[in-house]
Amino acid sequence: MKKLEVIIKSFKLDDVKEGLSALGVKGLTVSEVKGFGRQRGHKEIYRGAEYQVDFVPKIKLEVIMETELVEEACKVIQEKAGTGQIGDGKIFILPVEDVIRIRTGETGKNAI
Amino acid sequence: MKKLEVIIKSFKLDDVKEGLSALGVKGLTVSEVKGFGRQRGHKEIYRGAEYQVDFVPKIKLEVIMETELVEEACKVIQEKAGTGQIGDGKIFILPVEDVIRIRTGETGKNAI
Amino acid sequence: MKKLEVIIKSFKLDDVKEGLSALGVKGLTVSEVKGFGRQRGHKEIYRGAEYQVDFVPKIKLEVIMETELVEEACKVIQEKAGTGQIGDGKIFILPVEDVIRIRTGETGKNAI
Amino acid sequence: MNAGDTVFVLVSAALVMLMTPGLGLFYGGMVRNKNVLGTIMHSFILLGVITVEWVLIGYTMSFGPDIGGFIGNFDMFALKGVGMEPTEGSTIPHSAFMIFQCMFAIITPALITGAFAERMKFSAFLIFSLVWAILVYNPLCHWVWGGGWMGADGALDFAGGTVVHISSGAAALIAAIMIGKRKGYGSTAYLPHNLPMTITGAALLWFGWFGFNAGSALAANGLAANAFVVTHISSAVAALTWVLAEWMHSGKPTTLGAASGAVAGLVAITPACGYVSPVSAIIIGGIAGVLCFGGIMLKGKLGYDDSLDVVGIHGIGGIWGALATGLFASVAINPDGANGLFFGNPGQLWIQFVSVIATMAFSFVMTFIILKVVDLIVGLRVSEEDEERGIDISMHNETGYNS
Amino acid sequence: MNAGDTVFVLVSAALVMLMTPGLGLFYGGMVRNKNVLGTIMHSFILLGVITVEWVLIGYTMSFGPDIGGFIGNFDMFALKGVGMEPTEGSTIPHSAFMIFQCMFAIITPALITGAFAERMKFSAFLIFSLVWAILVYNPLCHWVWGGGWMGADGALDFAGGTVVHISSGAAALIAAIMIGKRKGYGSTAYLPHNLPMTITGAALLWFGWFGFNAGSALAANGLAANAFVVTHISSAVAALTWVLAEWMHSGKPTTLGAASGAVAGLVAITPACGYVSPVSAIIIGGIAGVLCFGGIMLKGKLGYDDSLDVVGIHGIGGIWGALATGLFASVAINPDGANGLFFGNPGQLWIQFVSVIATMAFSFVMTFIILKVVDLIVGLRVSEEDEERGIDISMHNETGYNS
Amino acid sequence: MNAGDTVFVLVSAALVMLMTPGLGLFYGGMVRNKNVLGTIMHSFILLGVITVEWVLIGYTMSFGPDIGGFIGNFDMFALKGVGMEPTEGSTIPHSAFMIFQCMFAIITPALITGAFAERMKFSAFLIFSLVWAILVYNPLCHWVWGGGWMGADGALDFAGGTVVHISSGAAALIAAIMIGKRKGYGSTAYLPHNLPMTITGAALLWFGWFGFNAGSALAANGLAANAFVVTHISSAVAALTWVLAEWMHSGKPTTLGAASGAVAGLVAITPACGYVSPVSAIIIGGIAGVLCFGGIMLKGKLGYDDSLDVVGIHGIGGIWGALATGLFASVAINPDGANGLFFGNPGQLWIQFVSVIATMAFSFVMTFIILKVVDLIVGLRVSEEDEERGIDISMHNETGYNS
Ligand SMILES: Nc1ncnc2c1ncn2[C@@H]1O[C@H](COP(=O)(O)OP(=O)(O)O)[C@@H](O)[C@H]1O
Ligand SMILES: Nc1ncnc2c1ncn2[C@@H]1O[C@H](COP(=O)(O)OP(=O)(O)O)[C@@H](O)[C@H]1O
Ligand SMILES: Nc1ncnc2c1ncn2[C@@H]1O[C@H](COP(=O)(O)OP(=O)(O)O)[C@@H](O)[C@H]1O
Repeated sequence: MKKLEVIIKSFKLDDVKEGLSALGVKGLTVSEVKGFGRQRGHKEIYRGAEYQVDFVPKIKLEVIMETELVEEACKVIQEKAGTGQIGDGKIFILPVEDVIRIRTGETGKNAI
Repeated sequence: MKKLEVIIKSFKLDDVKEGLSALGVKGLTVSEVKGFGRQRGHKEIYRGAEYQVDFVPKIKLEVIMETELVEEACKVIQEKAGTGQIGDGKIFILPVEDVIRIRTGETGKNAI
Repeated sequence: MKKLEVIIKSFKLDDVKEGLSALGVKGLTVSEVKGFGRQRGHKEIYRGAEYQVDFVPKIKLEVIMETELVEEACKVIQEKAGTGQIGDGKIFILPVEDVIRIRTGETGKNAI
Repeated sequence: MNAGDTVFVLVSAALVMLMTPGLGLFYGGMVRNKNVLGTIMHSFILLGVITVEWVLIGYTMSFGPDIGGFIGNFDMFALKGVGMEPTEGSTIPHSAFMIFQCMFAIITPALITGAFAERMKFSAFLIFSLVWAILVYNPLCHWVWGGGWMGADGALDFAGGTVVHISSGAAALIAAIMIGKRKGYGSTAYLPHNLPMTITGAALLWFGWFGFNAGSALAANGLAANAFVVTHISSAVAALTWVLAEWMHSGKPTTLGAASGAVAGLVAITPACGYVSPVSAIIIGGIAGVLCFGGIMLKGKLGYDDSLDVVGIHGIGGIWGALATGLFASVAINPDGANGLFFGNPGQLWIQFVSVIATMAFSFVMTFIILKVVDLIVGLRVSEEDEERGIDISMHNETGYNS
Repeated sequence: MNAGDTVFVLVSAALVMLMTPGLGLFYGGMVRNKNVLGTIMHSFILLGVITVEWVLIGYTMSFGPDIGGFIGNFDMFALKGVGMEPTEGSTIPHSAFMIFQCMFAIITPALITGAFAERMKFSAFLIFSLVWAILVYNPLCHWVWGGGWMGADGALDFAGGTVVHISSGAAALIAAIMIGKRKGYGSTAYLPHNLPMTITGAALLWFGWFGFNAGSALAANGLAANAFVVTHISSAVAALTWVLAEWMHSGKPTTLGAASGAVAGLVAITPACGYVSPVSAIIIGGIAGVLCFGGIMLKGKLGYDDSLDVVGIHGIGGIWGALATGLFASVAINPDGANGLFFGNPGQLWIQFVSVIATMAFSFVMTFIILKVVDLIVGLRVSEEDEERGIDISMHNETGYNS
Repeated sequence: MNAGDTVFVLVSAALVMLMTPGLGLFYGGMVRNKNVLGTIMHSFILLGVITVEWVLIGYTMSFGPDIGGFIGNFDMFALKGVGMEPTEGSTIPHSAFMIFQCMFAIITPALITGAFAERMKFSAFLIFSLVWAILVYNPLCHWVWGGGWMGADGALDFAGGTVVHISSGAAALIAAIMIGKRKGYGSTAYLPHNLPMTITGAALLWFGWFGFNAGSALAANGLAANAFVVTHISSAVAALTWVLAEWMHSGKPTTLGAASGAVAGLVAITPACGYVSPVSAIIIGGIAGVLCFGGIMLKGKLGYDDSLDVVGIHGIGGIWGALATGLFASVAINPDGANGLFFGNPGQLWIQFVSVIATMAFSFVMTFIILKVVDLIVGLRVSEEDEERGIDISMHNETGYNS
C-alpha cells in the first residue's frame, strides 16, 4: 500500500479526480495548500506598500492505494494535471503500513 | 514511532481528541480537508444551474506516537469517531523515522 | 529522500522559508493547521457562555529533500522557528519512496 | 398634507425595511457557517411573505374599522381605499402610513426566527410565520394601535414594545421549547461564525431603529426629535452597561456584548420613546443592558435552546420597556400620553403590566397552537442528518462561502 | 422652493448613491474569491468616473436645451447655471435635481459590468464605461426625460426602465457575446464565493431603490408615496415568485433566488411605479419573478456567458416593466400619465413597445461599436494566465482576503 | 419650526451615526484577521461612551454659554433646557441639533483609533478616548461652532475640517509615535484581511457623509443641496486621482486606493462644503486624492507606524481642506461666509492657516499629555504575547470568524 501526495493546480482537481476514479480509486482527500517552488508568486500593493507573496495557492491530494495501482495512477495524474508550465506540481510516494476503515474495522486492502 | 493520519467527521473531533488524550497522547495536529469516498456529496443550485459537489468536509488528524500505542489508539479512534454510517473515515498508519522538538532539540520518543 | 513535516508558529514562516531556501531547498508546501499540545489554547466567551478552545493556529510545512540535506535542514528550522517557548512546534521525518515532477515526468532526485 | 411629514414617514419606512435584512445579518453572523444562508433567508423571505399578507389582509385586519375591540374588518381588503390622500386628521398620504406599518409587520415574525435557528424546516417556518402574522400580529397591532381594547385602556406603546417585542419574545420561548435543542447541545460549541457580520447587522438595526421609533411620531416635530434622541441614548447606554456587566461577570468586554446591549437598549426604549425624557432614557437603557445580559444567562439555567437569545433580549427587554414606560412616562414630554409612576400616576404601571401579561398570554397560547398544527402538517424540524449537514445545503442546496 | 421636497430629493440621491456600492456587493458575492475586488471595483470606480463625466458634460447633454429631440446642447457645461435656485416650476434646488440624476447615470453602466465580470481588462472597462455613458446613456436620458423624442411621443418611464435597465441589459448581451465565455465555461463550476455579501448587496439595492423610484416623483407627495408602496410590493412579490418557481423547477428554494427575484421585481416596477396601483404591482412583480427566472435559464440554452445575469434580470425585467406600464398605467394614479391597455388605452402599449425597441436597438448598435473600438485600442480581455490568477491580482495587485 | 428642516437634520443625524460603524468596517477590513473585532469595537463602543459623555457634559461644554471664548459652561448639564422647541432663530427642535452634533463628537475619537490599531489596550483606549473627547473635542467644537474664539475670528469650517479631521489627524500622529510600532514592523506583512469589508465601510462613510456635510446646513435649502453636490464631487474626483496617482507610481490601480481616495476627498471638502462651488470641488478633491496618496507614503519615510493612515488621510486631507476653504470660498455660494484668496480675499487664507496651526498645536499637546497619563495609569500597549495572539482574543476573548 502506498500513499500518493499530489500537489496540483487548483483548477485541475476535477480532471484528476475523474481520472483516478476511472482507474478504480475509491477515495481521496483534498486540502487547500500554498506552494513555493519554481513558479513565481505575485506582488501585492496596499496603500503604496509592496509585498512579494511567494506562495501560490495549490491543491493537495492524498490518496492511499494498492501498490500495484501506483504506476498507472501516476501516469493518469501526470496526464490530467499537466499543463506543461511550471507550477504543475509533484507527486510524492510514501509507504503506508496499514489502513483501517473506521466504520467497519476492516484493515489492509479491504479498507482502502 | 508511527504517524496516524485519521480522517473523521467534523463533529467527532472533540470526542476523538478526548479519547486520545485519555490514552496519553500529548499532541496532535488538525486540519480541515474535503473527502471523496463512498459517502455522497450534495447538489448545489445557483440561479438554476446545478452543480454536483462530490467532496464532503472532513477533519484530518495527524498524530505521531510510539509504536506501542498505535493499536490501542486505533481502537479508541474507531470507538469515538464511529457512527456506523458511511463517511466515518479512515486511519492510515505511516512509518516515521524521527521526531524533533524544535524548542528543546530533543529527538525520538522524548520529542513526541 | 525524506519528507519533513514541520509544525511551526505562524509568524515564523517567512524566516524558516528563507533559511531553507538559503540551504538550497527549492520547493515547499504550506498549510494552515490547528495544533494541540503543551501550549494552552484560549478561552472564548459569547453571550456569557465560555468555551475552552484547545487548538492553536499553526503552520504546517511539508518539504521533500534529499537525505543528505535533512540534518542541516533540521538545524536551520530549529534555529529559525525557535522562540524557546512552548508551542514552537516539531519536525517529523518520514521516508519517501519516490518523487515525480508532473510537468516533466522526472523522478527521484531530479524531481525534488 | 405636509411634505415634511411625508418625507419623514417614507424615509422612516425605508429605514425600517432595512432593519429586516439587518436582522438577517445580525442573526446570520451568530450561527455556524453551514447555517448562515438559511438564517438570513428567514428574515429576507419574510419581506416577501408578510408584504403580500399585509397588503391583502394584514392592514385591514390591523387598522380596518374595529370589530369588538379585537380586530379590524375587511373593508380595506387589498388596500381598497388606501390611497394617496391623507386620512382625516393625518398629514401624510394614507399609503405612506400603510407601508410604514407594513415594515413593522415584517420584522416581528423575523425576530422570532432567532429562537429556532439552525434546525427549523423551511416549509414549516414559512407556514408558521404567515399564520402567526395573521393570527397573532394583526390582532395585537389592532389592540394597541388600530382602535382595539388595549389602546382604549390607555396602555402606552409608542413604537411597538408589546406589539413587536413582547409578542415575538414570548413566541420565541414557546418555539424554542417546542422545537427542542439543537443537536449536540451541551457538548458542541456553537461559535458565531462571523461576528463582523453580526456587528454590521446591529449597526443597521440601530440605524433603522431611528425610523422605527422616531418615525412612529408620524410627523417631523419635536416629539419625533425626542424619540430619536432617547432611542440613541438608550441604545448607547445599554451597549455600555451590558459590556460592563460582562466585564465584571466573565472578565472580558466583548464586541458581541456591545452589539447585543445596543439592541437590548433599542428594544427597551421602543414603547417608551414617545413619552420619556433623555435622562429617563439613560436609566431605561442602563437597566436594559444589565437585565438582558441576565436574560441571556437564564436560558443556560432553564435549559431551553433559544439559539440567538430572542427571549433574553426581545422578551425581557420588551417587558422592561413596557413597564419602564409605566414608570417614566411624562406628559411634559407628550401631552397625549400619560404620567408614569415616577410622575405621580401609579395606575399607568398597572395598565402597562396588564398589557404585558395580555400580550404574553395571547402570544404564548397562539404560538403553541400554531406550532402544534404546523408540526402535524409538515413537521417542525429538519432530520438529524440534515441538521448535521446544515440547513444551507439541506433546505436550500446552497453554501454560504465558496472559494 | 419647498424644504420637504428638497430633503426628499437629497435623501433620495443619497439612497441611489448607495445602490452603486450595493450593486458592487451584489455582484461581488457572486464571483469567485479571486475576482471579488475587481468586480466590486467595477461599480465603485464608476462613482468617480461618471460623476466627473456627468458634472462636466453628461448633465447638459441629458438635460440641456434640446437639439432636434436627440440630445441636449452644451449650455450647462460644467454645471454652468446649475445653481441653488429652483428652475421654473420646480420646488427643489436645481443642483439637487442634477445630483439626483447623477446617481442614475452612475449605476447604469455599473449594471452592465455583471456581463463581463471575471475577465475584462480594467483599462478597457474604464474606457468602455466612460464612452458608453456619453454616447448611450446621455442621449437615452435626453430622449426620455430631457425633452427628447421618446418622452414627447408619450412613452412612460417613471424612474428609468428604458433609460437604465433596458439600455444596460441590451448592452450586457452584446458585451457578453463579444468578450466571450469565461475560461473553463462548461467544465468549471463558477460558484458564488460569498452569498451573504450578495444578499447584503440586494438589501442595499432594495433600500436605495426607494430613493430611485419614489424620489423620481421629485416631491414628497401622494405620488411619491404610491411609488414607494408599489416598489416595495413588486420587489416582495417577485422575490416570492422567483423562489416558488425555482422550488418547483429545481426542487429547492434558494436565498440567491430570493435576492435575485427581489431585484427583478425592482427592475420591473421602475418604469411603472409612478403610474400603477398596488394591486397592479402585485401582478407586475409576480410575473417579473417568474419571467426573470426564465430569463436566467435562457443563457445556458443560448450559450452566451452573461456572468451575473444582467440580461436575464435587467434586460428581461426592464422590457417586462416597460410593457407592463403600457398595460397597467392608470390616470387614476397619475393624471400626468396615461392609461394603459387594461384601462382602455391600447395605444399606450404600442408606444411602450416602440420605446423598448428603440432603446434596445440603439444600445445594441452603439455598444457593439464602442466595444469594437475599445478592443482595437487596448483589448477587451485579460490574458488567459491573468484570468486564471484572477483579476484581483492581475489587474489590481490585491487579494480580497488575507489572514 | 419647519418640518422639512427637522426631517433633514434628523435623517442627517441618522446618517452620521451610521458612519461610526462604517468606519469600524473601513478600519476592520484593513487589519489582520486576529484583530478585526478589537478594531471594529474601537468604533462601536464609542457610540456608547461618547453619547453618555455628550448628553451629560459634552453638549454644554461645546454649545453652552461661552466662557472666555474657550469653553461652554455647565448650564445645559444633562441636557437641561435642551428640549423639543427650537432655540431662537432656529427652525428645528433644539434636541435635533444636539443629537446631530452628538454624532460628530462620536466619530472624531473613533477616527484616531486607526493610528494605534492592533496593539492598544482596551482599557487604555477607553480612558484615552473619553478624556480626549472632554478635553480636546469639546473645547475645539466650542471654539469653532459654539461661540468660541476661532469662529469669532472668522475661520470657516462648515462641517468639521478642523474640529473633526485635523484634531483627530494630529492626535493620531502623536498616538502612533507614542505607542510605537507594531510587533514585526518592517518584516511582517500587515495585509488587510478583508478588503470587501473595507470598501463596504467606505461606501457607508460616503453615504453618511451626505448627512455630515449637507446636514450641517441645518436646513433643507439650496446651501444644503450645494454642500451635498460638492461633497459627492470631491469624493468622486479624489477616488479617481488617488487611483491614477498610484497607477502611475506603483503600476496598478487598487480598490483600496479608490476607497482611500474617496475618503480623502470627503475629508478635504468637509470644511469647504458650505462655501465652494462644484467646479472648485473638482479641484479640491482632485488635489486631495494626490496629496493624501503622498501623505500615506510619508509614514514609511518618517518611520512611525500609523497603522491605518489616519495622519495621511485625515491629517493631511483636513489641512488641505481647511486651506482650500481659504482659497476657494466664495460669498456667491454662501453670503454668510467669506471670500477666499481666489476670490480676492487673501486674508481668509491666513485665518484658515491660523485655525489649522492652533488646532494642531492644541491637539498635539493635549493628546501627548493625556496619553502620558493613561500610560502611567494602565499602560497603553498590550503585552507582546497578547499582540501576537491578537487583540480579539487577548482583549475580548472572541474571534472574528469560526466555522
Ligand atoms: N521539495 C518540495 N517539497 C514540498 N513541496 C514541493 C517541493 N517542490 C515543489 N513542491 C510543491 O509543488 C509545487 C509546484 O512546484 P514548482 O517548482 O512551482 O513547479 P514545477 O514542479 O512545475 O517546477 C510547489 O508550489 C510546491 O507546493
Ligand atoms: N483511498 C483513500 N485515500 C485517501 N483518503 C480516503 C481514501 N478513502 C477514503 N478516504 C477519506 O475517508 C473519507 C471517508 O470515506 P468514505 O468512503 O466516504 O466512507 P467509509 O470509509 O465509511 O466507507 C473520505 O471522505 C476521504 O476523505
Ligand atoms: N505527537 C504529536 N503529533 C502531532 N502533532 C504534534 C504532536 N505533538 C505536538 N504536535 C504539534 O506541535 C505543536 C506544538 O507542540 P507543543 O506541545 O504545544 O509545544 P512544544 O513542542 O514546544 O512543547 C502542537 O500544537 C501540534 O500541532
